Amino acid sequence: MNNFEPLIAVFSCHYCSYAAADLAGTSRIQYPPNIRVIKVPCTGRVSVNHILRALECGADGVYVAGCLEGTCHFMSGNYKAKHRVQYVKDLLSEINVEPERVQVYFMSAAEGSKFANIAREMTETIKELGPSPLKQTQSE
Amino acid sequence: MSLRQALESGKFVVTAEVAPGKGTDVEHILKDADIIKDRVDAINVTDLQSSVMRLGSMAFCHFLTEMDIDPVFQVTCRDRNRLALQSDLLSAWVLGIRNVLALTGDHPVLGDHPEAKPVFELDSVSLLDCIGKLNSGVDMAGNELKGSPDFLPGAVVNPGADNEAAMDLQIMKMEKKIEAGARFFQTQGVYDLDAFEKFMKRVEGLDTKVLGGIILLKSVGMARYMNKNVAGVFVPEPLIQELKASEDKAQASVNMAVRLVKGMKDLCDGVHIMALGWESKIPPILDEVGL
Amino acid sequence: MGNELRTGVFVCHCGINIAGVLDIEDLCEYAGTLPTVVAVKPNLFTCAETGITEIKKAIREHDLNRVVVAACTPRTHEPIFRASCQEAGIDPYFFEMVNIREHCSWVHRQAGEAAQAKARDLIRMAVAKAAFLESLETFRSNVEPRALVLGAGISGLTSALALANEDLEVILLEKEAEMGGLLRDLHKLAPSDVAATELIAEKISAVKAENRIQCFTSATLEEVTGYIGNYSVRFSSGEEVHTQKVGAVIVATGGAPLEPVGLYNYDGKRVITQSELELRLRDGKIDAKSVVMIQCVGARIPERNYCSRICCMVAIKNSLHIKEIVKDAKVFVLFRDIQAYGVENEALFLKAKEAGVRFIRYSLDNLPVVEDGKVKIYHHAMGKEVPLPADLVVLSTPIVPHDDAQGVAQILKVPVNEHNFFLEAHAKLSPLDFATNGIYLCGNAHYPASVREAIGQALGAASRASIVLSHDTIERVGTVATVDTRLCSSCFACVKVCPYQVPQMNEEGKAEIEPMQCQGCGICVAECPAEAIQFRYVSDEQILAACEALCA
Amino acid sequence: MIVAERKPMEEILAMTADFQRILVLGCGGCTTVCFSGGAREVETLSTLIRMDRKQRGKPVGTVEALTELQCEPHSVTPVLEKLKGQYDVVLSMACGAGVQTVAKLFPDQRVFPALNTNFTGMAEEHGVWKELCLACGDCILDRTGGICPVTRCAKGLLNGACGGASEGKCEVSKDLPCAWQEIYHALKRLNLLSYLKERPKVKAWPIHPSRVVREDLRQVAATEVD
Repeated sequence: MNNFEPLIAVFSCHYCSYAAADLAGTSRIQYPPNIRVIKVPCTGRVSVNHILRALECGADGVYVAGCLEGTCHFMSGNYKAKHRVQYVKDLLSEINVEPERVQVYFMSAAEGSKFANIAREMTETIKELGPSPLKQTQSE
Repeated sequence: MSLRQALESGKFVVTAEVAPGKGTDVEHILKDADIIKDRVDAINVTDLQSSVMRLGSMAFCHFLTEMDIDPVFQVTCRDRNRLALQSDLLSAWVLGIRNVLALTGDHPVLGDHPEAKPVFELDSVSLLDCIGKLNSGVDMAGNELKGSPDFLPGAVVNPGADNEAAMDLQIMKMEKKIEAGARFFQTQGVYDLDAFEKFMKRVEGLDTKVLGGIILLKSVGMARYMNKNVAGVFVPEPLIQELKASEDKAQASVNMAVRLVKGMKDLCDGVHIMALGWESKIPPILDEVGL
Repeated sequence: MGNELRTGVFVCHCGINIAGVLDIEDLCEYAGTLPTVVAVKPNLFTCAETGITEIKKAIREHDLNRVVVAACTPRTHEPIFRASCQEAGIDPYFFEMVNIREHCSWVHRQAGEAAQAKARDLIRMAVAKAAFLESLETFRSNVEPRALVLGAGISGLTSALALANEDLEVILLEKEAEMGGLLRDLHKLAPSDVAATELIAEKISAVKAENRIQCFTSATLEEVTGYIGNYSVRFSSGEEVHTQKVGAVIVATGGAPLEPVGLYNYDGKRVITQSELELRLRDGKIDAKSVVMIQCVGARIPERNYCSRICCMVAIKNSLHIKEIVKDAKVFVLFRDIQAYGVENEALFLKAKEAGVRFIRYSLDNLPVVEDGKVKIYHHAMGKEVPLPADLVVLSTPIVPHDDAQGVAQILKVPVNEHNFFLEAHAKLSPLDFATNGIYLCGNAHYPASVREAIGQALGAASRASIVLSHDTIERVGTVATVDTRLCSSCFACVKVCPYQVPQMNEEGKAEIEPMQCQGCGICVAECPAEAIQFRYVSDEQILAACEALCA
Repeated sequence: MIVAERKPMEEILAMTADFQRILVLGCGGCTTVCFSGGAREVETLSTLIRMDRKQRGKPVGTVEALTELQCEPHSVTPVLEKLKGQYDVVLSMACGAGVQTVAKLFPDQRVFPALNTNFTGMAEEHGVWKELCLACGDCILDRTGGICPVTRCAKGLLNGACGGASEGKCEVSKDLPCAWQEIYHALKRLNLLSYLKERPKVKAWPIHPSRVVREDLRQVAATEVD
């Protein structure tokens, strides 16, 4: 388990968190290589089924990274994302998958270091949880 | 003198109320009834009050008739459809019960079997209609009865409704109940005589008798509980303080009741005293007001 | 060949930016093993002339119909590659970019094989997604070269004139019987000392002389339908009702100072507002020997928690005017904080202090008390209450939106904030735009503004509007949501969740999204319970394909 | 519309535990509109079932399909016929009527309900549905200001308020307005308070299951016409 390197899918909005990830890059801020970003125009585009499918297809964790509250380029997309993520957490609890595997974060385009910190934080969280229960039985 | 005769005589009528318990033990409640037997015109027996499953009203009313007490059979619409209600009414009559108080009843969710199916096929008004039909010798379906009752139907009204809409609705419904045959009303517990006077002004001229409800206030906690949880009952703060300051709570409660009965003598046709186990306090109250 | 997918993958070294960390040869080899991939090429710099040429060449040689470039961020380079695809004859939207620089080589420099694995994963996800890319339609519509300006105060007049100067027609609506707004009742403007009435009279006559501007007074906006370039507007002016077509709308409806009813014994005689003081100053009717001004009256309190921003400068300016008229007058300004931003305002503040205007701070828990002939105030420095003589008390009240602001907002379908000020699309990115394209805002309608700020915003809003109005047609690439009406269950969810109120039910009772209005956020797409709304730019299939390709 | 909500996953998973191929069958009618059984919910539920079975080491196949109206036989039959042989059990995301329609049309097929059907109501706001109609078969809304006491009064009273309301709220819950006070206000606004004095007939309860028949619409056999 110590060698477990989680695979984490990130739904990132074009205007804020994807830009923050770019800024982390240009600033050469190092963070764990466990995340895989899927770009969306707005986190409001991310549906419950997208998150579930990422988990079903092997992600140990998923997070949605949108604009800071009150600054969504599309006004309310990040709030939608927040509520949908909460809904997914509830669904996961119902099938005994740790709801902590799914998170939502908010950041501005100027927060490259925050993007890196969140990638670190999420990687740690999922490392502590261990591999997705959907994978564990497969490998048995 | 029966309740009917008492009401017709024009005297100031006094009724009381007892509640059967959960189980078959009836002794101590019959004792309570015995204490007030000679001081009241009739005693109501509640019908699973607060929707808590208990011994039924009809059986207990029957015991009272055997003690020469005129019982008021309380009937709610909560848990019987029209078949059961009519049948129970006929049964009550043959057991010697002559007075019926028609109520809608509390919702089962308030009681100790909250998942019970609420019936409410009839409501207080249509139940009064139904009693009228039975009195006239037919059932609700229009079939003739072989032998029919002659109940004295009564109803309740809540003079403490907390807003204009609720008050208007209470009074409109009271009028409907009179139309449907209610001959007397017992009210929810009253503590504020001014408010009660206003209520009586509004129902002035209605062809019925009103017995003001008096609930003996046993403690400050009970007052606060009723203010918070019992619709239409409001114990004004000065009364609560009076009770709080008194050393002999029971005596203070009696004093309050005496004031209320005295006040009601000028406002309505009688009182309905709900002693909640303090039946022994009823005679001193009546002594004090000379009833 | 038919519909067979033929994907070309181009992996960029970006000099040593990528190649210094990642093994490009390995990535190319890996990309070659992926389904649909028929051509793979490494480039030293894909975005350089040589790289672009190689992409175009490969498209032709291998008959590619999908192009994936693994390089830097699409936020800067995507347009270049899309254009290259188009030049080589394939749809520019059949292009997908993988960010292995900002998101990989630059941030995982010590990660070794893990970084390499991530780059492989990202390329695999992009190739999978590319299979579902779709061609996008471009929508076009004509533009009515005419603007609607709401409000003929300083902001609206300025906007209208600026647009007319661009040779654009303007319809200017004023709800009052006369144009001019708040400036009609002001004295002199700081720091220029220009008389407000002169300034506004000049603007009004210029507008009246301008035949490209049609002015309507006593006007009420009744209905606005349509979208950027094509709004249909219905309004009344007096008894007449007009319908006009416009291409853009500028909201310059302004605000008004709060009337301090019930505050500090306000009576309009001995206790007046700054606006009432301005009138007296203008008419020279000031003889008070001792004046106390109270700031933040009805502002920065729980129920109106904003700072009106301009009142401090108004008080400072007016205290100097009083000093000019009544030489030995004592002026006290009771304040909570002073808002005197900018070089000139700061200078004026110092000038007032030098002129002997006394500034005394008060706090919310120790409010000044206005009594007959005096104001009592707790003086923090002295630690006690002091009485100030007051022949005249002047209350500085905040600018508040007009009562009808919300009504106008509803007609235009634009948002207002908690205080009913109009809300811009983005405080920094689009401060003069509404979220709805083609509608702009300026002046007090947005937030209390000085005359100078209002003019600046008005010119800016006019400039924003003229960008739209100076084109004959307006184009919109199809990065928009579309409804498959066969699937629509008429549940109204899209109508309810769209932040721009774009989806509408059509006459058949099915949802319809006007492409010229859709902003392309995808919120309705992810909400629609019937999955009847498609978003071809970022379709469910694309996102799910990327998810499914997370693991090899 | 008919409002339903998904059953707890535990119940659905237990029902379907012994099956290897599940047809998750949505409905394009009411349950799409109330967000419990449309295409999106079908996908969500299918994914959740697959995820659960995967982590239990008992993978399952799901087939996702949608009937336009599951309470209409003509809408159901072709969908199920087309998918014949691809599933062992039907997990219906329609209301109880839809589930029973499938069960009646395919009597040899196991059909399970994925939803609990709650009531007939309206979308009070996006994401909130409210019960409004009990389908009693004897509508009196014309006399009650458009507010149904049979449904919205906890006791279904027809003759006005009981004495149990406090501060305008029903005795059963502080979140529930007293329907009769609402009726009072509605009638007052319409200047029709006199309606409250009427004494409606005691409701005649229909025999369940009830039927509605329009003879003019029925397909009459040609021989009968002759």
